[in-house]
Amino acid sequence: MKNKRYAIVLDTKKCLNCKACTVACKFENFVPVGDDTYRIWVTELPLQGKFPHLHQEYQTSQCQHCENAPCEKVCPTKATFTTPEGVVLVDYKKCILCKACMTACPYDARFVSEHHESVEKCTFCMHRVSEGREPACVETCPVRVREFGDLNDPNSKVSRLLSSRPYLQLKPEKNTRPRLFYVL
Amino acid sequence: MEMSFESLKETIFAQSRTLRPGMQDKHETSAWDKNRLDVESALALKNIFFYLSLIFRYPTEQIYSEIAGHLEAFTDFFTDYGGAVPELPPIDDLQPEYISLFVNNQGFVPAAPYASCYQGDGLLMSDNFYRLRQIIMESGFMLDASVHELEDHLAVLLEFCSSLLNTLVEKNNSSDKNLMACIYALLEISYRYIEPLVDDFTDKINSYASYDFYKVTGKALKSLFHDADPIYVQLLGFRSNSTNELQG
Amino acid sequence: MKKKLMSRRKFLGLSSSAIAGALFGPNLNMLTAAPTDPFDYSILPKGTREYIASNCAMCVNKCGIIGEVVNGKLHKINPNPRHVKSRGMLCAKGNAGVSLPYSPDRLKTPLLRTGKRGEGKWKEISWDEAFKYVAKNLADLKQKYENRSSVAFASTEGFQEEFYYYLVNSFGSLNTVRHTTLCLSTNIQGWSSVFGSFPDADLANAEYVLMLGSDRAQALITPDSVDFQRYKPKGQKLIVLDPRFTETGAKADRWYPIKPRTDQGFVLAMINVIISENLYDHKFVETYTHGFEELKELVAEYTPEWAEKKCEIAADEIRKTAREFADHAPRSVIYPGRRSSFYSHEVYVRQTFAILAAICGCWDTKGAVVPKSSIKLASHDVMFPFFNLTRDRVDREAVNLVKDVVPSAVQCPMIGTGLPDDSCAFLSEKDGSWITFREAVLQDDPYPVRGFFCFKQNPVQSVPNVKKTMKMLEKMEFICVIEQQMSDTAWYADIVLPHSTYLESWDPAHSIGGIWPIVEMRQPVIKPLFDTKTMFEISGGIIHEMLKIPSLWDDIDPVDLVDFKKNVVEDILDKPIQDYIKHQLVNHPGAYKQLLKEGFYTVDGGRPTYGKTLKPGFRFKSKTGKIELFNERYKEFGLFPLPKYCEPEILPDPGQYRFLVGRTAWNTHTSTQNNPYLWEIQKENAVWLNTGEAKKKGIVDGEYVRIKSKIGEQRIKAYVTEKIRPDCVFYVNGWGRKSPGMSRAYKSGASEAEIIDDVLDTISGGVCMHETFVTIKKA
Amino acid sequence: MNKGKKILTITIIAFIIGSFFSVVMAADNFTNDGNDRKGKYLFRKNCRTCHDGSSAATMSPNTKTQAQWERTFKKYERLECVEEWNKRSQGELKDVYTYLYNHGYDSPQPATCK
Repeated sequence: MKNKRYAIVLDTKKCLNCKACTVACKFENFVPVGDDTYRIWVTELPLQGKFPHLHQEYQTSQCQHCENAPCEKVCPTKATFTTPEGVVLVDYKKCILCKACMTACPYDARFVSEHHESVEKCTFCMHRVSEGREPACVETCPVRVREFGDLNDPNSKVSRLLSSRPYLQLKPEKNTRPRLFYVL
Repeated sequence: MEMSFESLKETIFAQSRTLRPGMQDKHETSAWDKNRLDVESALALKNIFFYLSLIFRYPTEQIYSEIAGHLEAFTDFFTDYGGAVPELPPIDDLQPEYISLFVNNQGFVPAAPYASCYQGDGLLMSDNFYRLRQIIMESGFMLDASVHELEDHLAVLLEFCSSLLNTLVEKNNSSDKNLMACIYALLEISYRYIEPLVDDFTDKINSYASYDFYKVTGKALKSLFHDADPIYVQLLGFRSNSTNELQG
Repeated sequence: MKKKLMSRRKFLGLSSSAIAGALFGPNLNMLTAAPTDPFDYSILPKGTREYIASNCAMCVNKCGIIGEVVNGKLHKINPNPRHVKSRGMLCAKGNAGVSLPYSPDRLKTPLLRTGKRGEGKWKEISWDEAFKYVAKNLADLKQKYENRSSVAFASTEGFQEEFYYYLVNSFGSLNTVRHTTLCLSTNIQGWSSVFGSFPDADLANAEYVLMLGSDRAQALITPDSVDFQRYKPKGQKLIVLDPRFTETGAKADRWYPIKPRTDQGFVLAMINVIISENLYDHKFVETYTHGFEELKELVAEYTPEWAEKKCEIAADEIRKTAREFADHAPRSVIYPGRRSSFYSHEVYVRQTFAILAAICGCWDTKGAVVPKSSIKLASHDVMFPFFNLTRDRVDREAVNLVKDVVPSAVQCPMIGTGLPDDSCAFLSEKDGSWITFREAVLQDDPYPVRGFFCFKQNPVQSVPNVKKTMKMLEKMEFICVIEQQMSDTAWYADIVLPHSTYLESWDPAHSIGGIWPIVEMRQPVIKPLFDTKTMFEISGGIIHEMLKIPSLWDDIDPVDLVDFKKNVVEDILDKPIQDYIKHQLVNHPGAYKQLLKEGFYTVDGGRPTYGKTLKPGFRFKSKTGKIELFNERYKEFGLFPLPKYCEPEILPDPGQYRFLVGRTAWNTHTSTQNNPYLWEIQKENAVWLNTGEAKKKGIVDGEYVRIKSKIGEQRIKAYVTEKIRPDCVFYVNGWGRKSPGMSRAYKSGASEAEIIDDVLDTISGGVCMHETFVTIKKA
Repeated sequence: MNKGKKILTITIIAFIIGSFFSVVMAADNFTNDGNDRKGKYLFRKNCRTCHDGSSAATMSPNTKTQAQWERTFKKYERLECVEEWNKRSQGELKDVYTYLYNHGYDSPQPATCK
């Protein structure tokens, strides 16, 4: 059997800016309250146009689970590693809080966690996924901005979305090859 | 091999945040020589803990009269640690004062008397709560059914410490194997539950209190726990790496 | 250093304190010896993880939740993926519900006021003392005023509210006042005037959605907030009319920044186009409606060109919208929404919406506006005694009150006497009307009201014109508040009774009507943390104490008292609440088990049923039994029977802005601002001000401004934006709190109750929150 | 002047006239100005005991339209349960009528009798 290749596909055009995902993530993953502690976030992109012809979008973002992960490369203790499914994780016990990874990350997706006494970030909720449950942010979203699944399975929702719709990835110039895909 | 006080503390802080597996058996009884217990001091501290426990409970008439009746006996303690002898306001003033500081104020509670609120996200029953419950139960105690409180309420913690000291004294002459467990519990409660609370807690009392009573008693509580190392070293007769403290 | 430590530790030597200890009194221990056999390990973590189904109560939606309880502590609230109403979603508030039971700020024990009102001096009392105290005060008020309605009972919707009414009915007051007139009473009245009921919108199947006055992306309503985006790929078109460019507007195919208070004009012009271009559903109009000719005549003058002048939306756009709406019919929705406490002619606005749906046949069919269905539960058919000393509601008995206190409500020149000026024409008996109720109490007209109960409502913050609410509270001789937290209102109470959170209590089964009707119930997800009770237990406790006071039962038939004790007290309140729930479900075998497992129950897989009102022989709840485009009852009451356009009655002075209020998806009214996880998202509110206007006034984004109405003044941060029309300003509700204790919301931002004028819709009794004008200047 | 109020006045006059005749006309004309609350109590106490679906059809104010209630009360002598009706005074019947009429199916406040 083939390896799984996990990914998240986002249809941010649907996003209501309701922030359900960010709160769900905090409780699920013991992310403390605080403006600097978050694994995922929702940004109001700049308002376009002049009254009354306006346009606005909201963009959810997080760790991009890069196939070519800069954070992993700079980690002196190999605390950051990639699973066979392509999920970039941190071994909290190995982290020495040097923050090199935080500097290296082009997506500002890492923070220092008091709870784990480590630098941490999105894990794709692997503890849930291993039990057959969806990541907390995927599950709680009213409009299902995110879909999570296996790129190696042509019938998975993520594969079908990517084969049927154009998409872009964040900061392609960094050559990070993210596992997050934003469909248009 | 006898453990130093510092390494004992380290062991306690290295404990997992969650439940401890069958704690009694794991403790090395050789870590401490029970003959070194300063019984008189232990009794004194036991009483101070209990008295402070009474102070940080809601002052019902019964509690109030206990507080009032024994205040004089603790003059030295409060003078040394609180900087003054607390002036006890009339019960009709103390009750609202207690509620407005520790139970409910307009929409919030200024100085929540729960250890959990000083850890993690500031909410009740945070990570270490169940560990506390286990420590209490394994020490042979539980909350009385009539008490609608959480185990990490400061008053409960202080009473528990008082009871642990009592056990140490009472069983000192027996060959009870659990004495070391008692010491572990005492130190863990002191250092992992009460001590992290005292600074914030007293700061908040100071900004919201209308009377001096809880300011002074709060300061005494804070100073006492800041002074915990030498007190425990002396009282329990530990070997300490810090000679300065040993002579205390 | 060494010396100091030595001296400070002198207590360790033989000291007086060592002796003192022996003298501590008996029975002082909070801890007791844990029994060794049998040892109750249930309070210790089981080392397991449990998933317990229930329903959310962070707002009114009651979405399906599954509490994830790890080692006895609620770790997370997950959405219930199978829930037919919430469609497996849970919003930020629902997720943040985890912190509700664990908030150190929550009420923990009954508190009795000892100082002056609002001074903040309390003492703890036991529940027994509390019940006695409440019962005695009820008896005293009843004796003193010889009128049971001298005690008023405020509440808001929720599963436990039905037990509050056990208390109300056992005492016999008719003065109940609910949240409805602060929220959607105009909406219910307007739609019902046409269809006889207040419907839902089938946004999951609609092809064309016209949304006016609703921000469904932020003011979340399930399933609507889910459906209007999740099902959009099917080709649904969304047209949003709002003076603000909201998150909903950002999702729209077209957003029209309509001039506030002119929505009716836009829709009237649509009706004009649809009738004049013969685009309406002839068969539907003929079969089901009454008064089409009169309507046709009325709308003849309301051309798109006419409306353009009112709404400031181009006539062509109105025409286009009308044609599209008719083109997609019956899968076109003019969205009823929820809160409609906007303008004094709001009932007519909503009547107009309903008429548009009616003439296009967009009713009770897939993708249209559909009447609510509901699953019938067995009710406890209990008899309460008939009390002789009960007078009619104050807001009904009071005469000419409305004219005296809210004169602006009647100055609607185009309608003439289209709005009543003596009282509310269609006051809902149970809901009452907050504004008239408060006026009547303030004026002692027609009789004094001196007792006030408040269950989970916060009128100090939620009813416009807070000064009057405070005066009303001052008049009270007794105030009892039943709450989870020390709300602004609780702070002024004489006694505060702590209510358990929704995660700790059993709540009765509740039938929730809608296109996808369900039954819900709550079971405890975790054990209660403190000495709190539910309304079921509180009502039972108070009623038991009431029964000990003979004077409370001297104006009834003694036989009734015997029946009451047996049927209400013994058979219901003294029994476990589970018995009550099982009785509710007696006609639905398996429902109780299903509710324990899933938190909700449906019949027929929860599939919608369309068309039951279109079957031959169905009679609409109207005078004629038909869908009334021309309302016969309004005619009978002297109201205008057709939705004649109502010009703004009060116009802003130069330099004034119309004030608008609304919500975000991160807070529920006034109840959640102190939640750390929600506070983190929004730390204060800000007033939206159009960029051009801000420039004129030299106000820059982020600076503090003063916003002033004739009622009051607030200080608030400016949000300078293109997203709002130049003639109005806006901020979200729930901020600028009176409580220093709402530590996070206190003096952060501005309160709307401090500046909104108390204007009344006199048909439904609803408040009108968008009839206030304000000025803004740099702070 | 408000039209609603004018109508109210007319109703009151109508009622005064009505009550003159009521002595003679007995049960023929009920008006809806009795005690609504008392009516609910009497209805639930006396009528609902049978009309709860057990021995007679379930009945609530919203079971009938206002016109139907009017007719029912006009011709209650023909009903099976007329004996029960006769046990009640005219005043009590008026209270019940007021309650049922005011909350009829097509009334402004249709109600079940819960």
